[in-house]
Amino acid sequence: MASNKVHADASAALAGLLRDGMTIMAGGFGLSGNAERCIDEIARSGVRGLHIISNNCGNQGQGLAILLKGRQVARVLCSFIGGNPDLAEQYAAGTVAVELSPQGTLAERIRAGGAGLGGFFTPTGVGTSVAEGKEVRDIDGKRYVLEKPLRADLAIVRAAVGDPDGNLRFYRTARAFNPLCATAARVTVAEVDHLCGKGELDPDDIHLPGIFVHRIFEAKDHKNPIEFRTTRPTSGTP
Amino acid sequence: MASNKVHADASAALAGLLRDGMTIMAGGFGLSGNAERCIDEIARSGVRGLHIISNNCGNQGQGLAILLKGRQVARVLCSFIGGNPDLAEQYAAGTVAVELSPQGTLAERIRAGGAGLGGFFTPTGVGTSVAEGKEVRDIDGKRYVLEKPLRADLAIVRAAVGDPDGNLRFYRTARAFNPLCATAARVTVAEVDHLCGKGELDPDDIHLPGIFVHRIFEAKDHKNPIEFRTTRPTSGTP
Amino acid sequence: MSWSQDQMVARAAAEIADGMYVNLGIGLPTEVANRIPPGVTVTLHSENGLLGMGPFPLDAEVDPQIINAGKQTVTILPGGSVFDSALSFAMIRGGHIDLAILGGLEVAVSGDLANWTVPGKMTTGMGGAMDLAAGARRVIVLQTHAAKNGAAKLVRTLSLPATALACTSRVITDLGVFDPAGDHFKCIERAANVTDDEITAKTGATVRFAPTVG
Amino acid sequence: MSWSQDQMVARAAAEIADGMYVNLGIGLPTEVANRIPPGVTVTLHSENGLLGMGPFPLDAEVDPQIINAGKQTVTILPGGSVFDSALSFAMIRGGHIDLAILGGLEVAVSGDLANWTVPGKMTTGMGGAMDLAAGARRVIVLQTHAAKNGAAKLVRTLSLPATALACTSRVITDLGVFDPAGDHFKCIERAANVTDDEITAKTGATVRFAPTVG
Repeated sequence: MASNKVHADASAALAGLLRDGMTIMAGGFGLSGNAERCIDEIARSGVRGLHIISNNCGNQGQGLAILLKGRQVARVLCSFIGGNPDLAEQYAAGTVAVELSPQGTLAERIRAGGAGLGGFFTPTGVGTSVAEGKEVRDIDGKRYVLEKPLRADLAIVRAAVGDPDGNLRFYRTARAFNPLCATAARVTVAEVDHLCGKGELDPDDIHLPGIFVHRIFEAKDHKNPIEFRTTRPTSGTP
Repeated sequence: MASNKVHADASAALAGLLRDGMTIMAGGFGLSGNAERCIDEIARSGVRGLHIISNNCGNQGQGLAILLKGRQVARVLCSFIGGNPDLAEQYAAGTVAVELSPQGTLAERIRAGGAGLGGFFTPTGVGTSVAEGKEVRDIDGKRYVLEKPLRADLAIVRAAVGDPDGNLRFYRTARAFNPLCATAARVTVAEVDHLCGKGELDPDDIHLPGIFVHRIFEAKDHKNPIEFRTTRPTSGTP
Repeated sequence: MSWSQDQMVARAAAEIADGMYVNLGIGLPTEVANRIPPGVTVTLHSENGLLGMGPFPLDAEVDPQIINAGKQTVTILPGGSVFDSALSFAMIRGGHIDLAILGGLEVAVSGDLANWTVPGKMTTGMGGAMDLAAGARRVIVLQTHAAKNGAAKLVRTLSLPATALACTSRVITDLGVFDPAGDHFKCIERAANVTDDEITAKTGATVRFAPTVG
Repeated sequence: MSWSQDQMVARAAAEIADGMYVNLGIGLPTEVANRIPPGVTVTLHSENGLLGMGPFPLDAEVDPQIINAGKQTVTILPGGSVFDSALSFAMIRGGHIDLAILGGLEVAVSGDLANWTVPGKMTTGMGGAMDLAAGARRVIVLQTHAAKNGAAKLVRTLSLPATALACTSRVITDLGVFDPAGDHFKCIERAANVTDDEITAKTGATVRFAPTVG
């Protein structure tokens, strides 16, 4: 399989890829499933004017919000900005542009970008501000809005397990947007909790085939911050 | 989870679902990954005038070709009809209508049907007979043809392992169209080599969530016919 | 006397039939999970990519990588599955989710729903709200009948930005149960001791009372 | 002397660079897998949903559920993966397949390709041919230079139904290597002892010979 995908760390994996004004997709959902080391490395690099495509642009000062804190972000395309004081502040001040997309439309637009489609008609957003300026069409008696594909210069994704061919497995709800973002960028860098040996993953057990992953590195001891730690009492029902 | 999905056999699982003129999606690829017992049961039922949506409509007299032999099929939507003398004969005689769709477009149309999309723009087929009568549009300098979603009254799919909630795992290239077809029908019946207990499948190991599967049954000893048995000599490279 | 929040939640839970796949919106609808009637098996969907969502974890079970769409830590029940966001919203838009119970700011007689933003206030974004409202097979809105300042939340036409059009099948409020019926709301159930007059006064559109309502 | 099929196949294999993801069409292109240059690692894609396709199995290894797009039994190499048809064609249309080597019936100077059907003959259907031709990042066609009856297969405009337009980067025939160049073919390589005159005579369009071709 394709050789030399494996890198030592985020710095090596992102070498030569970062530049001002680039578009970066990030696969996390809230503070879960984030490529934490990649985010740290982008922060360290000091690149500015970034266009971020991600369901959230971090939260509570963590995740992608680190790049907001560093004033590295010019524009965000996301579905949700609640719980993100850095984004709220810079959005209100007009220093960061925000485009909101319904979550399912965002997922589908990223998928379409990775799948080589020119766009799709979705019922989501018809009759709302989301449809403004877009084509709305009646198809078989139901109204749909035309949405366009999204692509990025770079995708940073996080997985639980990867192999030297770039095949990935995700863990629980940290999957979310990660496998989608991986398909839609010129270069995809995967940060994995565990890098296993070639061929150790059964072909049926691979969530995302390595063709979509160009560089991969292992990063242990992820922070995995919890946004809302909710529990139930030890005994009894919830 | 949703209860009572498990049935004893194909006859029980398909009870009340079959009628003349209905549209059936079948998830196999060639003679691989076919819901063999479901096909036998549809043959036994004698329903006629069926519209079949499947990448192939059987081959070499087997798989869905059983329904062709029984003159139960009125119309086929597929990507490939080579190696299928039953279909060739009835197509030439004008007793079966055939609509050809590029394989990737067929897959995407089924996915779109299951995903509630109204259609999508694909580069495949632009400038060919496939685009005749369809909208062709220039999007960001590239030409795309608008393709419509597909839905069916019934999908018959085959999986390696299933559980009582309808969660499925496929085996090797028998996956193909099976998980897609399962999403795009009013009722989906899954035929599995092995029915495991509730909760035995890890949430990360499920290829198709049970929400798409309405009825399920275990069928052992599938024929799994081979269309072209190709081998290499015992020693040496291919 | 109008229904308490708990009574509203219980009334919403009564809409759930055995075997349904259900998505519960953030806020009050989340509480519906705790009032599922005995004998009813429901599979909860969370749009970040989870079917078979269970209750909050025990303290020792907390896993930062098992969360719901509200980013709260949750559990996965036996038979549950996880998947990517594209498939999750395919479930929603494709009509595979039998029922979504969502919070509301305004519902119109047409079934139009507003629940995602208020002009002049900082928005949080729509998240999955528009997909759920437009896509679920049946949408029930759980909200107070009127705003704290007395403004009607069941209205003739929306004053707030729409989440989706003609999507709401039923509204459950502290005063009763109301179905958008095109040019009016049909009251199909009233909280005990709530009068027709009170409902009419607090509704921003015509209300018709089903003969059996009492 | 024109190239043998094996020489054509070897010449096509030389187009493959280390690390590429490649789809090989049914027929002669399939043979390219056996002529990958030493030291070059290639991942073969089969559009029915397989990456890392290996050689035909040993007799004892045959598995009816491991097949290629031509429905032949194959094997899966370490590091390979399987997936559904939608993702498989997402790889193709999305430009993730670096190279497709396909059979051809006609190629035009524009790069238009015909390889799926002949009017008047029973069609087999296009299968994945249109997706591969339209979607792969680079398409190389491997075909004889002329038909058995002498009819040109490198032409000014297609006489047969198109598979995809302007998709072909290069044609490898028994006479040499030819790049569609808009209004002519550019001959960038000639089989040993094949003359410019022979090529010109057997080509249905203008051929220009690169200065270094010899």
